[in-house]
Amino acid sequence: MIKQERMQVVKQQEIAKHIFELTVQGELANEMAEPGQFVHIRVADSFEPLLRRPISVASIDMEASQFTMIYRAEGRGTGLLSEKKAGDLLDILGPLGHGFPVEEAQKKAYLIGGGIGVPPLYELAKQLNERGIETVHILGFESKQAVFYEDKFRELGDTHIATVDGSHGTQGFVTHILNELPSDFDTYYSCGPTAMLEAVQWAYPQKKGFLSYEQRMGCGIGACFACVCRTTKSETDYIKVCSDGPVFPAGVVIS
Amino acid sequence: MIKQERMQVVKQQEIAKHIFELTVQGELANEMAEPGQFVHIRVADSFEPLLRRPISVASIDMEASQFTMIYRAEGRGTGLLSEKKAGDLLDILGPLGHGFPVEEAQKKAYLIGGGIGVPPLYELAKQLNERGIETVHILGFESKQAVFYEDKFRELGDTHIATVDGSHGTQGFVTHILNELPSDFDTYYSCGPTAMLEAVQWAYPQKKGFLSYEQRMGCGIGACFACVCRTTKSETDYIKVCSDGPVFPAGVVIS
Amino acid sequence: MTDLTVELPGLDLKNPIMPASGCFGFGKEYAQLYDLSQLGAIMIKATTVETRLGNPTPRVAETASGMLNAIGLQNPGLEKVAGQELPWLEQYDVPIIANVAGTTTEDYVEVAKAISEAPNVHALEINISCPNVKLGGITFGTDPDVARELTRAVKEVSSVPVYIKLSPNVTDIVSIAKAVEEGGADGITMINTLLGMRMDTKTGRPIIANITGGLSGPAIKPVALRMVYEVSKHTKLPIIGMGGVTNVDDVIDFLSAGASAVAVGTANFVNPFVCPEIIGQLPERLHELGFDSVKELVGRSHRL
Amino acid sequence: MTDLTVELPGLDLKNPIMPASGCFGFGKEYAQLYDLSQLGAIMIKATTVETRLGNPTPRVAETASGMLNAIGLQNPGLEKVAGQELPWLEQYDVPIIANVAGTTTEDYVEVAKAISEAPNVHALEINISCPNVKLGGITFGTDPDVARELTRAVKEVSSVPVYIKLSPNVTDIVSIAKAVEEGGADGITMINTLLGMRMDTKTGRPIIANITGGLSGPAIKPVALRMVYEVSKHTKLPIIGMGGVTNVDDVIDFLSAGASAVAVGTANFVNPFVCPEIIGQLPERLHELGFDSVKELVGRSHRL
Ligand SMILES: Cc1cc2nc3c(=O)[nH]c(=O)nc-3n(C[C@H](O)[C@H](O)[C@H](O)COP(=O)(O)OP(=O)(O)OC[C@H]3O[C@@H](n4cnc5c(N)ncnc54)[C@H](O)[C@@H]3O)c2cc1C
Ligand SMILES: Cc1cc2nc3c(=O)[nH]c(=O)nc-3n(C[C@H](O)[C@H](O)[C@H](O)COP(=O)(O)OP(=O)(O)OC[C@H]3O[C@@H](n4cnc5c(N)ncnc54)[C@H](O)[C@@H]3O)c2cc1C
Ligand SMILES: Cc1cc2nc3c(=O)[nH]c(=O)nc-3n(C[C@H](O)[C@H](O)[C@H](O)COP(=O)(O)O)c2cc1C
Ligand SMILES: Cc1cc2nc3c(=O)[nH]c(=O)nc-3n(C[C@H](O)[C@H](O)[C@H](O)COP(=O)(O)O)c2cc1C
Ligand code: FES
Ligand code: FES
Repeated sequence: MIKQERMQVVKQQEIAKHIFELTVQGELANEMAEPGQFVHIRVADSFEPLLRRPISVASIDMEASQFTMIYRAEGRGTGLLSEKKAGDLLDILGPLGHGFPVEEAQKKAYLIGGGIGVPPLYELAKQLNERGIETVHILGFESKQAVFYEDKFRELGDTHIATVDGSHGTQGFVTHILNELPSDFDTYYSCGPTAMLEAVQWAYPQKKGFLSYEQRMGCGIGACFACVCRTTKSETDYIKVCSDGPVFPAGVVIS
Repeated sequence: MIKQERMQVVKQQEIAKHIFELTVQGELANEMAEPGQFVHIRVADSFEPLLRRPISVASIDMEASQFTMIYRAEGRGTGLLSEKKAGDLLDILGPLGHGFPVEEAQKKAYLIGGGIGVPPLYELAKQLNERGIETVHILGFESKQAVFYEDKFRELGDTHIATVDGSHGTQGFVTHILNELPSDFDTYYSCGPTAMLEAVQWAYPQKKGFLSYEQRMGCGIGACFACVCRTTKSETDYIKVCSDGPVFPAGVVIS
Repeated sequence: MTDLTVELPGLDLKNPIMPASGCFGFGKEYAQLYDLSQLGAIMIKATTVETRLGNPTPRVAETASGMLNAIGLQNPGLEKVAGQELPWLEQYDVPIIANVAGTTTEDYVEVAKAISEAPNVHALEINISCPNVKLGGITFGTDPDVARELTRAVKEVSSVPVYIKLSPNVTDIVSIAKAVEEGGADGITMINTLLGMRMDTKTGRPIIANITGGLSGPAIKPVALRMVYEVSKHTKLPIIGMGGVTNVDDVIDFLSAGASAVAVGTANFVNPFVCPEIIGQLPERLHELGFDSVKELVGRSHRL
Repeated sequence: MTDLTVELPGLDLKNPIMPASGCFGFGKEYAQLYDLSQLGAIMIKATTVETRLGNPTPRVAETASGMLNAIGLQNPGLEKVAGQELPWLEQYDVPIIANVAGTTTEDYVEVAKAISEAPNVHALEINISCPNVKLGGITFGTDPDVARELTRAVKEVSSVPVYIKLSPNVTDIVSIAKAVEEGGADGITMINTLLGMRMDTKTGRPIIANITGGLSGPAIKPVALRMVYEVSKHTKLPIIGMGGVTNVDDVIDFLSAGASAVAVGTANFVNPFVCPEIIGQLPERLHELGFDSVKELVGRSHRL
């Protein structure tokens, strides 16, 4: 069920350049259903900034009623978010949207992420591994300084890193790595820039895939029609990233 | 000289109901010239609230480069101000305006204050006493819960308190106390609600008096013409509370 | 007991609070969060004759204490709204105000006629002020003569009272209000959004794909309040006021300025529980201010 | 080396940044804080024929990311401005843009003629958009014909180029812009404030003694940007843009939208050093964005 709660900040730290890891605690954490869902955060009590910010859930700790997010502090809202300290309260609405369907993977899954699209893949990897699925992680970043969670992913499975400037791992994009890897997986899951999602879809037209999309949002719950995408399923309708997504099966979204 | 500085909060505490005492440190403190001047505070880095808030200086500690303000947290701006903690930085513009002329008192002065008009009289009392002037303090508050600095004023001279509801000191207004006191002073200084300033002027038409006024402000430095009052000195001009005042000799302001 | 009820043409409201059109869809999403029967009314998303896909994305951009939107009247069309959305809403004890949009007078008339016959539609809100479509919308709301004639045409076919939604993007809002009064409007809703723009500073490109968008939220409250005050001074029509309402004091301000009821738009995105929260706080706030009923407060600023 | 200079009719500016009229008095107060010669220009407070006392207080009220003002054109009158304020400003190496206001065309003409002869006045800004006076002001700015004729009359007598300051409180700002272009204006400055209102929630009374006031500050930036974009698209006149500018990125946005220079109003009250700070940051910001001169940036949004 969707809840709005003033959750308590448990921990916040910068884990890569401008990349923050933020853990919060509260009842809302117990509502989390799927990896790939997101929450909508009000970063200040004032009207400026006004709108909530959508941030994906990167890992869930049901026992502690906590979850963790990873985000890049770039604009005004995420900048303010990065100033929150342990003990502060944070107005969070969630969990929102539909995440990655873990039950769709059979044996081996590719998890393909780019930049701040990487975080939701971590909880996904955890849950897939719990189900006995082998996960291979192909993660792309700008540069070495922007890389995070490499070790954590390694603990869960084979992990390949690409950086645009070549300062770490393979130089180039995740697709450069994908080209070198066997296609012996049954399902892929991907989150990252739209161009990356497109490339991944093109690379594996025959495979079952699930992609997580981004759009600028208003309400975050499906009421305002801000976050729509055209879809192959209908000429006369859109799908909403916030409530129909953010995760869609490959081939559904026209971007 | 007027400075704009991010001053450091040294201490903040609630000293009466909704009344906060806030001490800050920085170079700006060394620019303070007269009791009764004020500073213009930006309570948040965001645009909401947008405008600075004018607050009087209640006491100055040149040696420590500190000064103290006392204010009532009522609206949005002062509410946010009351959340600042030791160590926080606060954007302060000041010192602004013309304060109380201490050199005008000869031997004995009445300091007449109402509510949040009381604070600037404290630094005034200190400076007058340093000059060997006897000060008598007549201070009015809403109720017992709103009274502050009574002991501090007592240390400096005879102190009389009135409360509107009679829960402390004399019941009624400062004028009720004034009626009972001898008129053996040469100069009076007053700060408080306009109605009180009016009453005080009426009570002592023959005495030398100085009154501190309030107006809603924009710039705080004399440029925007927001804070004007009509004056007996000219039919074709206003005086500005922020830069010509806030302290004016009795008889100058038409309120 | 504080009396929150409000009687307006066609509308017997439990309380003066309703979500504004376009900020609440057709109610389904918010129904997951609270019981819609608590609301005074619901203004549903604009309905047009045909399905509308609306504008490309990005459709929203944040601004200082406000936001821009250019949804472009996306909606499933009259048939689906009348056949699915409205019947679904019948489970709640709440009057619906149907927001009607179109490109031509005929469009407005067709939607108004059909949708006003739905059992739970108690009033129409004619959107002559949408800034985000190329044809129709705002062009009907900026010329008094056009506004008057459209009002007449809609009034003729509607089986429920008709409220006209005014645009703030005009030199003289009172003249438009008077024109729709002459045209037979039963009430006015105001204001729609102010036309605005935001750039991506890095690229210099407008962020909204449609280039311009409608500005809403706290930033526009002063403009909305001024317009409600002026229109309530110069016409007799009841007003449902909106523009930047986020809390109970904003509601008091709009009622004081002359609105009989108040709609909440953008604030639903910031706090999805804002409407029931305000409704819950109203009795105490009225009491504090010395009022026993919402009605006593209406137009207070004019009587001072 | 980044080139900050801007050439406009009558104005050779060191940089595109200037304080907006009414937010900087006649410069004296800010001169205590920094050297005014740093500024691109100064737009001085509106000047009328006679001394004006302006409106009663309160004259300002805060709103979400904005403020209302109803100063009401208080100023010492033409004689004092020309005899004292302008000569005082001559010590600084900065062109002055004199803001001219009045109740009748004759008033405007009289002030324009006299003040344009002051040696440091390099341009006039004709205020046909003040929302805070009963007569004149905005009434000249809402009707294209009236605006055109006033522009003509002022052009005839002015010895320096004439910029017309437009009001945003109109249905169609492009038609006003075109009218003043026809009237012979050398440029446009925009926008003045949006008409707004704030209530004291407790009493229901408007806070501003004048009841309504002009809304300025970050809240109005989206409206200002949209209008600059539209006017620059449809006229050839150079524009000095303003409305909610508080930082260097706001300046970039206005230039992108089509302004040739930018004025800063309300932000001076929030940060009195805002103008020199922005001027200091401009070269680096331009460099980051890949531009060598301010001029390259002007109208960038239209070319994308
Ligand atoms: C479903 C979803 C999940 C996301 N998960 C993450 C995550 O886990 N980690 C992370 O770092 N980022 C994530 N993002 C992107 C994140 O929402 C934006 O980076 C953030 O909103 C930018 O806010 P800002 O205040 O820093 O930027 P500003 O530029 O100040 O934002 C201005 C406005 O634009 C919106 N906006 C700007 N960029 C984006 C964007 N890329 N996507 C959507 N809205 C945007 C903001 O929400 C805000 O309304 C996610 C986005 C979506 C839609
Ligand atoms: C020269 C001067 C000295 C002052 N010294 C003190 C002091 O020492 N202690 C103290 O408690 N108060 C003092 N005040 C009053 C104080 O400035 C206001 O209480 C404060 O600005 C209210 O801000 P707010 O955000 O709490 O209220 P809000 O109602 O949110 O304020 C909204 C706007 O109105 C203005 N405003 C509201 N009330 C007043 C007021 N009474 N005077 C001026 N502007 C107002 C605010 O500055 C702001 O711009 C002084 C005022 C002036 C002019
Ligand atoms: C995302 C969004 C969509 C809107 N859609 C409509 C609409 O379909 N019909 C309409 O009349 N007004 C529409 N509006 C305008 C609102 O109903 C309201 O008039 C305006 O937003 C001002 O109120 P607010 O400041 O409370 O949001 C929309 C506003 C927003 C923000
Ligand atoms: C206190 C105040 C006084 C103003 N006085 C004038 C004036 O005398 N003449 C004028 O043309 N504009 C005047 N303006 C309008 C500004 O010049 C400017 O157009 C407007 O405030 C928008 O810019 P901003 O948002 O940066 O303040 C005034 C604005 C304010 C806030
Ligand atoms: S953000 Fe409102 S519908 Fe998706
Ligand atoms: S506050 Fe601007 S002149 Fe006094």
